[in-house]
Amino acid sequence: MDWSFPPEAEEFRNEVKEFIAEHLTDDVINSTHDGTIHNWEFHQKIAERGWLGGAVPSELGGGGKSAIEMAVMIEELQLAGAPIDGMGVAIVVASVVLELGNDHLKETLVPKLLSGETLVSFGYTEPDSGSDVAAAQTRAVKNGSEWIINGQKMWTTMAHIADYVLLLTRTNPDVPKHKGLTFFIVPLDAEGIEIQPVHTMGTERSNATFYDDVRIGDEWRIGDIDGGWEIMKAALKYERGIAGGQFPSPPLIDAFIDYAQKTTAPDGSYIIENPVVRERIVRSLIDVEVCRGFAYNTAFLASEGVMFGVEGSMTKLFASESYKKHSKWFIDMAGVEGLLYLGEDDAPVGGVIDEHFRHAPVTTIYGGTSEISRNLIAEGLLGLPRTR
Amino acid sequence: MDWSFPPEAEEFRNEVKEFIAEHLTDDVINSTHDGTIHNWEFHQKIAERGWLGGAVPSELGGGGKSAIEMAVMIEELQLAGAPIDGMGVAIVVASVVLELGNDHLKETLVPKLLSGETLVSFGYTEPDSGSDVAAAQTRAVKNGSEWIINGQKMWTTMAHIADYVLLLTRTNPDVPKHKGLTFFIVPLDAEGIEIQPVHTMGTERSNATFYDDVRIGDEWRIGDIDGGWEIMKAALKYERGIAGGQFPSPPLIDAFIDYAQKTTAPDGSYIIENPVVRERIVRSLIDVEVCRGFAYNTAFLASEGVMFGVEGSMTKLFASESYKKHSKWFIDMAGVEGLLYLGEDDAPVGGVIDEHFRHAPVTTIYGGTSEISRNLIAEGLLGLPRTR
Amino acid sequence: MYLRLSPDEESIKDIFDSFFDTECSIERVRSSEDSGFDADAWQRFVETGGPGMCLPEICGGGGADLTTAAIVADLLGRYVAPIPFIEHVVATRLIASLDQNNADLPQLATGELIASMALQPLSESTEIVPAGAVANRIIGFRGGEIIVIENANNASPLRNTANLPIARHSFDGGTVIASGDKARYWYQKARSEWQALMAVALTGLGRKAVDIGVTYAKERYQFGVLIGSFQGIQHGFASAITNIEGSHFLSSRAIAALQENANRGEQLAGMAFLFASEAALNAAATSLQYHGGYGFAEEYDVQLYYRRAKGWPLQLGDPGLEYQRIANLYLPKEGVH
Amino acid sequence: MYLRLSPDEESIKDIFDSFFDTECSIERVRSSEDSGFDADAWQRFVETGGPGMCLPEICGGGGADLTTAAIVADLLGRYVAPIPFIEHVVATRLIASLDQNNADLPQLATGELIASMALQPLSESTEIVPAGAVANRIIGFRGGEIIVIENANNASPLRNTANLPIARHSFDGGTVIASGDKARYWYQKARSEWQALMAVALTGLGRKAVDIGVTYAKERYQFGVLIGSFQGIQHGFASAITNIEGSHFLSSRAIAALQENANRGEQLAGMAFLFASEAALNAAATSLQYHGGYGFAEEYDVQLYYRRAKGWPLQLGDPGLEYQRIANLYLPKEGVH
Repeated sequence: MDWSFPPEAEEFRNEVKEFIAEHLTDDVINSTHDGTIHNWEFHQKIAERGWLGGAVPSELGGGGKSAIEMAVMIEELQLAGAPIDGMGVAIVVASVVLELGNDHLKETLVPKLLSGETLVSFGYTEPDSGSDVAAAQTRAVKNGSEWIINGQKMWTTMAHIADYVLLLTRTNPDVPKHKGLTFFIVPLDAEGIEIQPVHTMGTERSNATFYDDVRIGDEWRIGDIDGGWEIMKAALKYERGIAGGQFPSPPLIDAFIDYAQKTTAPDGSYIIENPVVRERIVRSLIDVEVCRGFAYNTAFLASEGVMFGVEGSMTKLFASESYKKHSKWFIDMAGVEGLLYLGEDDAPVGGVIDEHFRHAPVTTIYGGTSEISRNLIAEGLLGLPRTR
Repeated sequence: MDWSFPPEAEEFRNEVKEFIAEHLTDDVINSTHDGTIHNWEFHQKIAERGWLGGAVPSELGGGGKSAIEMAVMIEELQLAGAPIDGMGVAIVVASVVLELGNDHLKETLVPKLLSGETLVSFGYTEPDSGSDVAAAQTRAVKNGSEWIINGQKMWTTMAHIADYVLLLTRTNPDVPKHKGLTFFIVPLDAEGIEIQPVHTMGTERSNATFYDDVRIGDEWRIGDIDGGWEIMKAALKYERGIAGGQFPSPPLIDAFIDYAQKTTAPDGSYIIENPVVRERIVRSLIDVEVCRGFAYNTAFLASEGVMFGVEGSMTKLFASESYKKHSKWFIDMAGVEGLLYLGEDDAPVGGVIDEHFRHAPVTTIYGGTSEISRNLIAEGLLGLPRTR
Repeated sequence: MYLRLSPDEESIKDIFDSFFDTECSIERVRSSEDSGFDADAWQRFVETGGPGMCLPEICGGGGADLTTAAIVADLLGRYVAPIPFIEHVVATRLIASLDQNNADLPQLATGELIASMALQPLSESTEIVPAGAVANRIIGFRGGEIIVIENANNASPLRNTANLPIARHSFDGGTVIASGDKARYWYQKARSEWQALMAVALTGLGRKAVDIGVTYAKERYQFGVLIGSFQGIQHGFASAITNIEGSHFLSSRAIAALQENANRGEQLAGMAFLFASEAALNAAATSLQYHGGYGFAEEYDVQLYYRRAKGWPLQLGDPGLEYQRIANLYLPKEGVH
Repeated sequence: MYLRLSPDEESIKDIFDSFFDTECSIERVRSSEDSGFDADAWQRFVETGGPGMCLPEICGGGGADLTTAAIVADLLGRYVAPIPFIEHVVATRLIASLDQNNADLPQLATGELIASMALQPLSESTEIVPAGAVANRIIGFRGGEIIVIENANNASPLRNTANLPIARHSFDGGTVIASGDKARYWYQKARSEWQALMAVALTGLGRKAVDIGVTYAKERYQFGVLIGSFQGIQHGFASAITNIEGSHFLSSRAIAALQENANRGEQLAGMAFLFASEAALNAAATSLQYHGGYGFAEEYDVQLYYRRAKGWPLQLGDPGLEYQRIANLYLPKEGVH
């Protein structure tokens, strides 16, 4: 086995680090605290470097960046705590459109997505279908050359700043649930769409989107009628190479170490000197190294063109569950000051610790709950009999 | 709420402590290391005090000891690490016979059980029915005035020193599984019985017992034909008040504290001075206090004549799972010497720590696995829908 | 030994259950999220006699004991009520124990004045105090002395994870009301009372968090079945409620031990506090997880419980230090040379 | 970057898989339970060239690197093989690194002599040594010097949890073979190699333990269904195998870092060792639990894995001290005054 990165990936890592040092300013980081986990300026700087287009597979006309380089980029951006959700969505949607979209979508959407001018929001989940995404009820009915869409989506995060939504609809209710789905890319300024904020316990703002007799032309359909599950699989395929979530903990660990070095406990000793604290920091650092192994492995598989699935579930499960554990450890060890909101009371990094504690629980839920991941691992890797 | 014990229970606690100081000698403790978790001499001393008969409910002609006194006795015996499995079996079987047995069984069995002269082994489990005990396949067929028994039991612990086995048999294979069961108390010297040792990873020796055309008279039947499940329920009912298992950890914790006070780590400091070690000892002590709360609650419920079920499952789940965790913590913190068998290399209590590490895993299995306990709690206490 | 509420205690519980149901409904909790304190609810609580209930009658109180306070604390947890009942009870009991003639006691007994205390001996020049943003009298312990700050109304609240009315206070210029062994004894006792009542409240909070999750799991369908029928989810809830039950018994024993001035009161209070802190967070986090995305949405109640399950106990500081303190009560500090 | 075995490595793996399958079958493991050492298997291993495989050719070795040793260590774990491969490899590599002309090296390279090492710097007068009951040469580190005991055959084995051939040795009268920074460097490197190879072995052990449990869960019926269809059991196995996969990647990275003499080799080896220790025990304990009572029976294999999952790594001593050592490699020891 060879764990070394190819030289061009190492060079690229340096380039990304320099990019981060230059563009990931405090202002960018702070802008993400308002609840919108996207920063247009930073996003467009990434686009300007050609990294969005670079991430699109070369056989689709993008390219220039290997799967391993992409992994390096996403690792560095996560270690620095950069907002990258918009980046992931742009790359996934551009790739899916280039593979399976019509010319209208290719022309209208792809250039603007890859230049960082426009954003798409994912519209999969509904109030009654969370983990069971294929149970979507939002209806699309053909009416002449038009489609009429009625329904509701939940967790259409970034919809309030995006221009489009990648919408999963039901076009045939009379067949098994996976077989009656169709995807559209719907302009969010279409008549009949309403976007309502969904505020969360974490810092994120998400959205519920409502579709009331929304009329769009057939050119906005992507993939075959009733062939939506193919699009879903393609989107998941492209997400595999680019999805973040492997390194949620390092910004928290770094912040805590800084805090623990500067802050004394009630007995006057520095927090960093406490052996119990030190063991927990090491345990957290070990978990991060484990995440690194998982992340490099999926990058390697992607670079080999392997369609991996359960490996992604394991990565996601381990990274999010360990992060949730860390977020509890660190807020405890920070003491009462760990509770403070960002900017309160000069607590050096108190607000960051609180923010992670409130954010962490969602990471074991979105993008596939830990329970779903464990099901997939039990069935897919261990071959245990299906229970549901 | 009133957590204080009645004065007679406190007095009885002192009596039990004095009894333990006098009779629970090193020889008795050491005799249990050979794999037989019973000591006849100690068992008979308990019987001589009248505590076996005392534990039988007064409405059955036993009595004198309240449920709370019984709980006090069992707590103290466990804290001291005394062998009490035989005691529990004697009390349960005597109670069941007195409630539901015929005169033959009452006369033959009960006096000798309560005087500590004889022992009964539980014969419920079979190779193919562990958690699913009602699936027993051992057949009993009526042949004139006799019964002919064929089959096999697993985990007939103590059968090699007992005189009888409380045997669960199938008398009707054509009805739902709970409805075709019948119980017998079978003399272990009956022809056709073979007892084979089952050695375990822990120190315990158990047995597999084989029944090959064993013929016994109908006077050995207890309860109705096909009414075995009622006997099972009665046995579980009497076990509730008397079953141990709430305090597996204290002998281990005491041994470890003693060891940690006398032993230095490679850096020369005493193990007891290490803050990480100290936190874990406190966590273990807290778990023991939690077990105490559970145990006192079930004693209180028993004293009120409440038929509790799920409370027992919670007690058992918490006590055994926390004990398993402690056994891992303490062997780690004892270092390489924690691995040593009893008596090896003058390690002060090394062998005890190893023994607990090897014993602990079975406690989350026997008497209802943790998984079965969680099912019962989810369904019985939380009212969640049945899954199996 | 009697491990249920007595008929009298049941009545008290019913009264306060009605009180919280009306004055600290989840809508009222939400409407107090900014300040962490519902002044109207406190005013109504004053009218019930709640604030002074557990003060001696000679001080204008109701003469009830800590067991009665625990009944209220359990409900406080269930309702995640935004009133500083626990801090007020322990701080006023401390003042009453030291000086039955304290001039503030009549107003503290009625609840016109609110009291609280710093939960760690003071080392820094300032300290973050629970209920520090709403308390009029704040007790601290420094250098062997118990100090009271008498005009404590000037501190600005610090926004935080659990929407608690905490604030940072300086203790300069406070009045010394006790010193020496007496001060040490009574400060520790008050702190233990806070821990034991907090353990009870966290247990109530955790039990309600499980209730919320179980109710959701009995209503929510995915893959064509109730999610509550998935064994993975059942086992998570079963472990959570087992710990909550254990926490219930342990915190109840701690209250009883403090009430009886038993030797083990301080130990059991600390142990109950630490165990309840973990059990409550585990219960709330488990329940939140099984809500899926909705658990994270402000609109759903379980997140209120998750945040408080951590915020309430963390007012005492790093629990790791509390484990060490308990260790020092139990264990030899050195090896046997 | 290539995260599979190369064709050459696959061949090596196949060869040793056959070797272990024949010479360290589970029956052979069981028949060596008393001594923890199968002398016949070692003799056959000698015939394969295994003992000296990873020594420099100039010392009579095979010239292979640590990556190759890791392939064998993984299988050693899977088969819980009763031969002291890991100890022998790291101790002989240490001797070869310090003194290519060491008189013992030819016999160490063939495996006629067996070497091992004490895993903590010597402080007491005697030390329990892994493979100490079967090793002919034992290395220790004391007061800045590396010592070799040359006639180590006299120590009696200590019976233990994992049936390991451990024994207590005195290091008096040993020969000093290095001192100063050089000694410190090479001792630490050997210790890190032991940790990394042990991490690999524990990962192999844990993976096999899960295999055993999953196979059982696919055969065992209770309540009319396969127990492997219970979601509670599925989730336990899924978590266990996820940690084993993580351990696999981390231990493999540690081996690579040591192989390349990368700065982070010592850190990664320590981290991989600690993580693998927990992952392997969790895997074995999970698998044992889902066997029900049979897991506890000597007759079933999973208990062999459970005991070794704890015993193998514990030869290094309390892992808590290792966490502190790693902390000291990463973290400042004091606050910023």
